[in-house]
Amino acid sequence: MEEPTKAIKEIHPDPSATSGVHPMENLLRMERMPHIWCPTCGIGLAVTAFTAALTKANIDTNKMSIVSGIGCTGRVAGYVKLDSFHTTHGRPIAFGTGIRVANPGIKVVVFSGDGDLIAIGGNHFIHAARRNIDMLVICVNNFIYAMTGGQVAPTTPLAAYATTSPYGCVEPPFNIPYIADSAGAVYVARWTTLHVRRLTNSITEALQKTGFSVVEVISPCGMYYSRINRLGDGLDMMRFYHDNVEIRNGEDTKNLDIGFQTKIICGKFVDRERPSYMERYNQWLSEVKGARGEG
Amino acid sequence: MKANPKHVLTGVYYIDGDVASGYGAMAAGCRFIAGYPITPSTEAFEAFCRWGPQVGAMFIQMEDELGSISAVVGAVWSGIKSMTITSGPGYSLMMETIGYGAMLETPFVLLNIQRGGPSTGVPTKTGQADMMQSRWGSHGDYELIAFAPESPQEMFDYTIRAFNLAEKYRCPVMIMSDECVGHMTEKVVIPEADKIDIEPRRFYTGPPEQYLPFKPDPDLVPKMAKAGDGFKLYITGLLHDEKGHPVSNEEYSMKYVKRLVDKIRLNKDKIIELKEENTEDADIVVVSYGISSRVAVKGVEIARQRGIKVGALRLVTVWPFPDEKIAELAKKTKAFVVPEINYGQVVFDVARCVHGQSNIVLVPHGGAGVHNPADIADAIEYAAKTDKQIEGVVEFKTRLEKLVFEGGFKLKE
Amino acid sequence: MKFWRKPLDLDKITVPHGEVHIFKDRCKGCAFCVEYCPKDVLDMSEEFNIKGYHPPYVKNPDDCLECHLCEMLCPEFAIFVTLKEEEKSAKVPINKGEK
Amino acid sequence: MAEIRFAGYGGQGIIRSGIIVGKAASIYDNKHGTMSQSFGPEARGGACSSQLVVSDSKVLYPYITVADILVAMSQAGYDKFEAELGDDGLLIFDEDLVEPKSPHGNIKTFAIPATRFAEQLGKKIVANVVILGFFTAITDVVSYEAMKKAIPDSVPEKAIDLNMKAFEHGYNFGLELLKKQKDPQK
Amino acid sequence: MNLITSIFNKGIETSGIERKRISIPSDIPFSPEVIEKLGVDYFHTARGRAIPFGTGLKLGNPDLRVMPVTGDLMTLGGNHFVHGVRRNMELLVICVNNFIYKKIDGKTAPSTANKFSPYSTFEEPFNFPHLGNSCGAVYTARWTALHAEELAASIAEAITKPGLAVIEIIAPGPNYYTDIDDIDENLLKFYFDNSIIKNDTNPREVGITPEDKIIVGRFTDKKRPTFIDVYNVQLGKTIGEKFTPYGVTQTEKKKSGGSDGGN
Amino acid sequence: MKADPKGVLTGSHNLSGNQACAEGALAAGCRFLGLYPIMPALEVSERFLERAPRVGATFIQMEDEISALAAVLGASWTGKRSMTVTSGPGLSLMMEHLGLGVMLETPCVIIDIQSVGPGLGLPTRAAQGDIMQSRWGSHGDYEIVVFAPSSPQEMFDYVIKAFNLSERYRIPVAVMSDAYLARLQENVVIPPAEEIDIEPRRYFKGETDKYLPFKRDKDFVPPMVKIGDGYRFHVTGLTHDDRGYPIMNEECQEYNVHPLVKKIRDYTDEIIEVQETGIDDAEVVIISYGTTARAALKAMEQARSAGIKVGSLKLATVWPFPEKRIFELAKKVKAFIVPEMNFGQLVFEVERCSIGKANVLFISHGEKGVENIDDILSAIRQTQQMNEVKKCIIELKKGV
Repeated sequence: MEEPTKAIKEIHPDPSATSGVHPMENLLRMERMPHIWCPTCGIGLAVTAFTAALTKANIDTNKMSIVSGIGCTGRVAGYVKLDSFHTTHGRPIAFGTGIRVANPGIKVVVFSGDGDLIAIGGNHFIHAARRNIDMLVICVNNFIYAMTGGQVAPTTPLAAYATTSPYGCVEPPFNIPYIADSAGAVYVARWTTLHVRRLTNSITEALQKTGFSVVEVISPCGMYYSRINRLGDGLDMMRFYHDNVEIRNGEDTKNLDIGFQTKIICGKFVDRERPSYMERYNQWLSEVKGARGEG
Repeated sequence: MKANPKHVLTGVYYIDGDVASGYGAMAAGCRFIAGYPITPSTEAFEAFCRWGPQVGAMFIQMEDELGSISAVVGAVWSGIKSMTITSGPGYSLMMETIGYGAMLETPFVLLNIQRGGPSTGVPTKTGQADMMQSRWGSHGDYELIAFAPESPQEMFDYTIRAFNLAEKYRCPVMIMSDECVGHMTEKVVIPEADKIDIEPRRFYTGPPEQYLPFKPDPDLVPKMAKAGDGFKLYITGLLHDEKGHPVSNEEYSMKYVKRLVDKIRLNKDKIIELKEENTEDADIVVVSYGISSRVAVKGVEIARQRGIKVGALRLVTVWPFPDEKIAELAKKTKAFVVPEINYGQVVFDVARCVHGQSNIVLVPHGGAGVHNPADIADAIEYAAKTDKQIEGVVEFKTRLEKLVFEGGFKLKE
Repeated sequence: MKFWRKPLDLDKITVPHGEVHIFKDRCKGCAFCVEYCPKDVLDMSEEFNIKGYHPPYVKNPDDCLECHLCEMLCPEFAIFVTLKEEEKSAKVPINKGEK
Repeated sequence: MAEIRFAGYGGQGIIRSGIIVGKAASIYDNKHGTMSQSFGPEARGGACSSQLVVSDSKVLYPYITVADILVAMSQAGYDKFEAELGDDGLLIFDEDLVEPKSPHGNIKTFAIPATRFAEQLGKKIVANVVILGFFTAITDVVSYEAMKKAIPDSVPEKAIDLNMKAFEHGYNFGLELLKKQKDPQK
Repeated sequence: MNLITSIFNKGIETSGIERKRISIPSDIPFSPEVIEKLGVDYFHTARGRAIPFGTGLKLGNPDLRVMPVTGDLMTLGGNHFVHGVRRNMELLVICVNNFIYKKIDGKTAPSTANKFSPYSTFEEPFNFPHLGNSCGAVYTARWTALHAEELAASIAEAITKPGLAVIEIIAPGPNYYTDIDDIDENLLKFYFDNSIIKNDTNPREVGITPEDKIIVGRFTDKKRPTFIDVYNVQLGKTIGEKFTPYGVTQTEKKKSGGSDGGN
Repeated sequence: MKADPKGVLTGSHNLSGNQACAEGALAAGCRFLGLYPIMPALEVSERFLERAPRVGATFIQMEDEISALAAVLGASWTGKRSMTVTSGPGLSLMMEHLGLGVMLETPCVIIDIQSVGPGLGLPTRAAQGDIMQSRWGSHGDYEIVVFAPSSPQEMFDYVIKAFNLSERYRIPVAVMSDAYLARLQENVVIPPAEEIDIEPRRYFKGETDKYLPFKRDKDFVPPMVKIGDGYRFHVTGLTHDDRGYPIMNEECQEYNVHPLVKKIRDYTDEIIEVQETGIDDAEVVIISYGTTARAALKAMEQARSAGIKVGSLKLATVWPFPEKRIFELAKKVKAFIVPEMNFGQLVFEVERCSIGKANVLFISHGEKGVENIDDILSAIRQTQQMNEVKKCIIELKKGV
C-alpha cells in the first residue's frame, strides 16, 4: 500500500472562485448553511427549484408563508427566507389551512416529505384537497423516513428494504398523484430532482394556480434508502432517474405507481379548475348575509 | 408461568436500552408491536421487527401514532400481548386512546423514550418531562403504572415486568425511559426462558352466556375474553356496566370509574418497587428515578465526601406514587433533594407526601443533557445547611441556569 | 464550436461565456455538478474541505457556456455561474438586433 | 477505569467505534463498559460523539467527568472536547481532519491519517476501524484479542474482511509509531 | 333491530361465515340487543379509530373476519382509511355516510336538521368509492340504506373478499353519538328516490353533486394480494425456512381459495 | 385597548354557558374559530358560526381536533385572535399542538367542555376530570393558564380574560367548563364595548431585518409579528435560539424552555385570581372551582347559619395554582374541604399546599353533586370532630 500523501492545497486555478453572492441568497437563510442534508440528498435540489420558481413566478414573496412538518424535508422552512413555520409531524397542511383561511391574502406553500404529508398527515392531505384549500404542496418523496434513520414509509416500494422492514417492504406504496387527484387536487405533477428545470416550471405554474396543487418530487436518499437497498449513493440514483424516467404529460394518474427500481413516469398530470374553499365560503357568506338582509 | 424458550434470545449482549426493551418484549411473550418511527425510540421497534417474525410475532408500522395505539388495543382484544413504542410528541398523540384503553381495561405496554420537550424540542437528546403526562395526560380519571428504568439491563427486565403487571391489573403500563437510557449501550444478560416469570392473561373459562366482561374478581380486576370465541362481546369506550353495555347514569360513573382508579390505588403496595440506600440514618434523602438516579450517584458521592449523611431513594415505579414511604421518611429526614430532567414534576408529589415535615429541594434541568453531579451535591449541601422550614418547593439554581441567564452567555450553534 | 451549417448571422452571435463560482466549504462532494455539466467544465478535486469532503474545481474554465445547470443541480447552494464581464457588453447588440 | 470520548461527524462511525470498544471490553475482556452517544439531527455531517466508561467494577455514573482519552475525527469535535481531556490524557486524531492546538498539561498526542488509509483500502467508511486499530495499539483499554472478536460482531458480514484489514492496518501503524517513539534513530 | 342492522344480519347470514368469527369495531354505537342478535363481537372504538382497531384485531388473530363500521364519513379516521386500503388489510369497511346536501338532482331535501355534519355546509364531500379505489380497494360499492336487498348481497359478497372492501351506505343520522338505527327516514327516502343504480361505473364518475342523481351500485371488484399474503411471501423469501408463515392456519383461506399472494 | 363594538352584543341576555362562551370570545375580539364538532361543546361553535358573518369572523370545521388546533395556531400568526372549542376526547387529541403552541409562544384559547371520562365516557354528563390534563397533558415542560368559570356570566368574563392573558404572556390559555355549565341558562350582562378591556398583541415595531422572533423582553415575553408583513421570520417547534433557529444543546434548551416556565411562574401573582368568601374567621375552608363552587358557596352559607365558621376559596384560575395563599391558610384553618367532580385531581395540589398543617377532606361527586350540598355539609360536620392533622387525604365515604 502506498504511503499517504498530504492533502493538496490550493488547486483552484481561480482564487476568486469562492467569492461572490449566490443568486438565491436573497431567498435563503444563508447564515444557516451548510444545511443538514446528507451528501447526494436531493432535497437541496427541490429547494433550488423552488427558489428559482419563486423568482420566476414574479409574486410578492412578502405575502407568502412556507410551512413544513418534521423530517428531513421538514427542515426546508428553516432554510427558505419567507415567513416560515416548522410545525409538528404531519400537520403542516392543517397549520397552513389556518393561515390561509384566517388571512386569504397569504399564499401558503407546504413543503414537506412523503412521511410527513402522506403517512401521518394523510388525512389533512386528502381533506385539504377535498376542500380545495388554496395552497401549493411540494412533497419530496424519497421512499423512506430518513430523519429517524431509514424506516419504511407508505411510499416505500414493495420488497424494498428499510430498518423497519428488514425482510423487505410488505405494503404496496401510495401513488401520490392518484390519491391527490381522487381527493380533488387541481394541479398534480411529478418530477425527479434530476429534472430541475421542468420542476421549476411546474412549481412556477402551480404557484400561479388557485386551489390545492401538488408537486411530487422524487428525490434520492443516498444515505438510507439507496444504502439499505444497495443502490449506490444519490449520484447513482440520479443516473437511474436519467435512464428510467419517462415523461408523459397528461397521463391518467392511476398509471403512476412506482415499483422497486421500475420505470418512473413523470410529468404534469392534472390541471383543472374547481371552486376553491374561499370561493365557496364567500359565496356562502353572501348567501347568509343576503338571507339576513345584511348584504 | 415461564417464558417460551422460542421467544427468549438467551445470551450476553452489548446492546442499547431500546434494543434491550425490544428483546424484553419478545421474552415477555409480546406477539404484536404497532409503531411509528420517532427519534429516539426507533431502535426498539427495529429490534422487534428484525427478530419478531422469526419467532412468529407480527409487527406493523402504522400511518401514525393514533393508528399504532388503536391497533395495539385491537390486537390485545384479539387475545395476544401487544405493545407500542414512541417518544414525547407521539405520546401526546396517543393520549386519547390511552384513556380509551384504560376505560376498556386493556392490558398493553407503552414504551416512551422521553426526549427534550415541549413540542418537537430536542429529538436526539434526553428529558424526563413526560412524567406527569404519563399520569395525567388523558382526559377523565384513570390510574396506571409507570416504570423508570436506569440501565439497558433494567430496560429488559422491566419490559417483562411491565407486561406482567399489565396482565395482572388489566391496565396500560408505561415504561418511561429516556433517550440516555435508550441509547446507552451496556452489557445485557438475557437469562434462560425458565428463569423468566410470565403472567398469563386471566381468561374467562366458563360458559359464554354467563360471561360478564367487566365483572371484577375480588382484586377488582375482571377476567378477559377474546374476540372470535363466540362471546358476543360488547365492548365500548362509553361508560358501561358489567356486561359492557353502555349506561348513562352518574351512579355508574361513580362506581365504575372509581373501580378503575381503585384497582391500582388499593393494590399499590404490591405494585410499587423502590430501591433504598442508606435512608435509615440519613439527614438528606435524594429521590430520583430513571437516568437521574444514576447521575445522582455521583452527586451523593461528592456530598458524602463533604461529610453529609445522604440516603437515596430510587423510584423504580414512579406511578403509583409511594405516598406512605415518602411520608414515613419525612418523619426523620431533614430534607429531600429531587433531581429531575424537567422544571419540576414528580417533585410536587414528593412535596405533597412530605406534609410540611421536611424541606424539598428541586434540582431542575431542562433536558438535552443530564445534571452536573456537582449541582446535585450543592443542592444536598444547601439542604443540609438550611434549618429553616421552607414552604413549597425550593428551585435550586443550577450552574447551567446561572451560566445561561447570568453569565453573559452567548448561544453558539 | 461546430455547426451543422454555418448560420448566416454567425458574425453577430457570441457564445455566452460563464464563470463558475464554488463555495468549497459548503460542498458535500455529491458530484452532481461534475456528472451533469454538459461541457465537462468541472471535476472533483483531491483536496478535503472543512467537512472532509472533496469539492469540485473548475477544470476547463474556458468551456463554460453559462447554462447554469450546475447551479440548479447543486443541493448545497455552493455553486453558481455568472456571465463573464467582457462577454456581457458583447452580448447587448445581439439582443437588440434580435428584437 | 478509563473514560473515553470519540468525536467526529455523523457518518464516520463514531458511535459504532464506542460500541466496538465497549463490547470488546465488557464481553470479551470481562470488564464493564457503558457507552452513551450524542448526535444531532443530521444523518451525515452533524457533530456526533460517543462516550465510553470502561471499568473493572459496575459503572455507576455513566458519563465522562475527566476524559482519559479523546479520539477526534473532526476539527469541531476536537475543539469541543479538547478541554474535557485531563492533564495526563491521551489524544488520538485524524491528521487530515484535525489541526490540534498545543496541548495542555502532559497530554500525549498521536496522529494517524485514518481517512486517507481507509480510502486507500477501498472505503472511506472504515476510517473509524483504522483508528480503532491504532487506539488498541497505543492504549491498554482493551486487548487486541478482544477487539479482534468484537469487530466481526459489529459490522455487516460482507464487510468483515475489509474491517479486519483496516483494523490490522491501524494497529500496525500504531505499533510502529510506538517503536519509532521509543527508538527515534531508527 | 332496525333497518341497517337487519341488512347486516342478512348479509352475514348469506355469506355463511360463522358469526362468532366476525368482529365489528365501530365508532357508531350499536345497541347491545342488536349485537346479541347479530351474534358477533362488537367494539365501540374511539372516534374514527375503527379501522386501526380492526387492523389490530385482524393481525392479532388472522382467523377473524373484521368489519369496521365507521360513521361521519372518515373525518377523523380518513388517514386510517387510506392507509388501511393501501395495505389491503383484510377488512370490510362499511362507511355510513350521513352527509347532508341540501339539493340532489336539483330537488331540495326535506330536512337538513342534522347538526353533526362532518362538513361545513359549503364544502364538497369526498367521492368515497373513488378515493377507496385509488388507494387500491379490492371492492367498492355504494347503496342507500333502502336498497336492502342489494346492500345485503353486497355485504355477503364483500365480507369474504381477501383484501379491503369498501361499502358506502347512505343513511342520514347515525354518527358517533347516535345509534346505528337512528335514521332520518324522510331524508333517506329522498336520497333513495333520487338515486340510480349503475353497476360497474368508473368510481371516478360517482361523486355526489347537487345537480345529479346519486349513483349507487357495485363499482369495482378486483384482486390484489392482502397484507398478510404479501407479508408471508416476502418474509418467506428473505428469511427462508426459519420463517413460519403468519396466520396460515385459518380455515377460510383454504375454503375460498384465497389469493396466492406475492408481488 | 377597548373591545371592538362589532363583536360585543351589549345588553342583558339569557344565555347558556356555551352561548356565553361564544359571546365572550367575539367580544374579546376572537375572529377565527377552528373547530371539530363534539358533544357537549356544539353550542359554542353554533353560536359562533351564527354570529360570525355579522362580526366579520371566520371559522373552519377541520377533519379532526388535531388539525383544528393546528389551524388555530396558524391563524393566530396571521394576527387574528383565535380559539378552538372541544371536550375531553378532543382535548386529548390536541395535546401535541398544545405543546407546539407553547413552544411557538402562540396566543390562542382552548375551551374545554368537560364530560365524564376516560375514553368516550359519558359525553353528556359533566365532570372535572380534565383539570390535571390541562396542566400536564402535553409532553415536555411548560406552564399554562387555566380558568374554571362557574356561571354563564363568569364564562363570558373569563373567556375575555383568557384572551387577554394569552396575548399578554403569549401562551395558549384554557377555559375549563363542563357539560353542566354548558347547558346552564342564566342571565348574562354584556357591557358596552368601551367597558371591556382588551390586551392588544405586543407587536414588534422595528425594521423588518432587525426582528428576532424569540428575543424576549424583560418579562420573558417576546413581541410578535404577523405573517405577510415582510419580516421573513422562522419559528420552529424544535428548541431554538432568539432567531427561531433550531439549536440542539442543553444550554439552548435551558435558554429556550426555562423562560417558558418562568414567564408564568414569576408572574403568578398577576395571573392568579381567587374569590374568597368568609375566609377571615374561617375554621374550615372549602376550596372549589368551576360549577362545583356553586354548591360550595351554598353549603358554606348553610353551615354558617348553623354556626360553623366556614369560608370559601373559589379558584377562578386553577393553574397556576395559588399555592402561596393556601400555605397561608393552612396555618390558620383546621381543614380544607375539596369537592370535585372526579376521583381526586386538584385535591392532591391542596394536600401538597396544606403542608401538614390542616386536614384535607376530599369529596368525589358526579354531576348531581352540583345541586346536592349534603355531602359538603357532612364533610364540614366531620371536620368538627377532628383534633389532629392526618397526613393523608381523607376521603368522604358516602353511599352511591
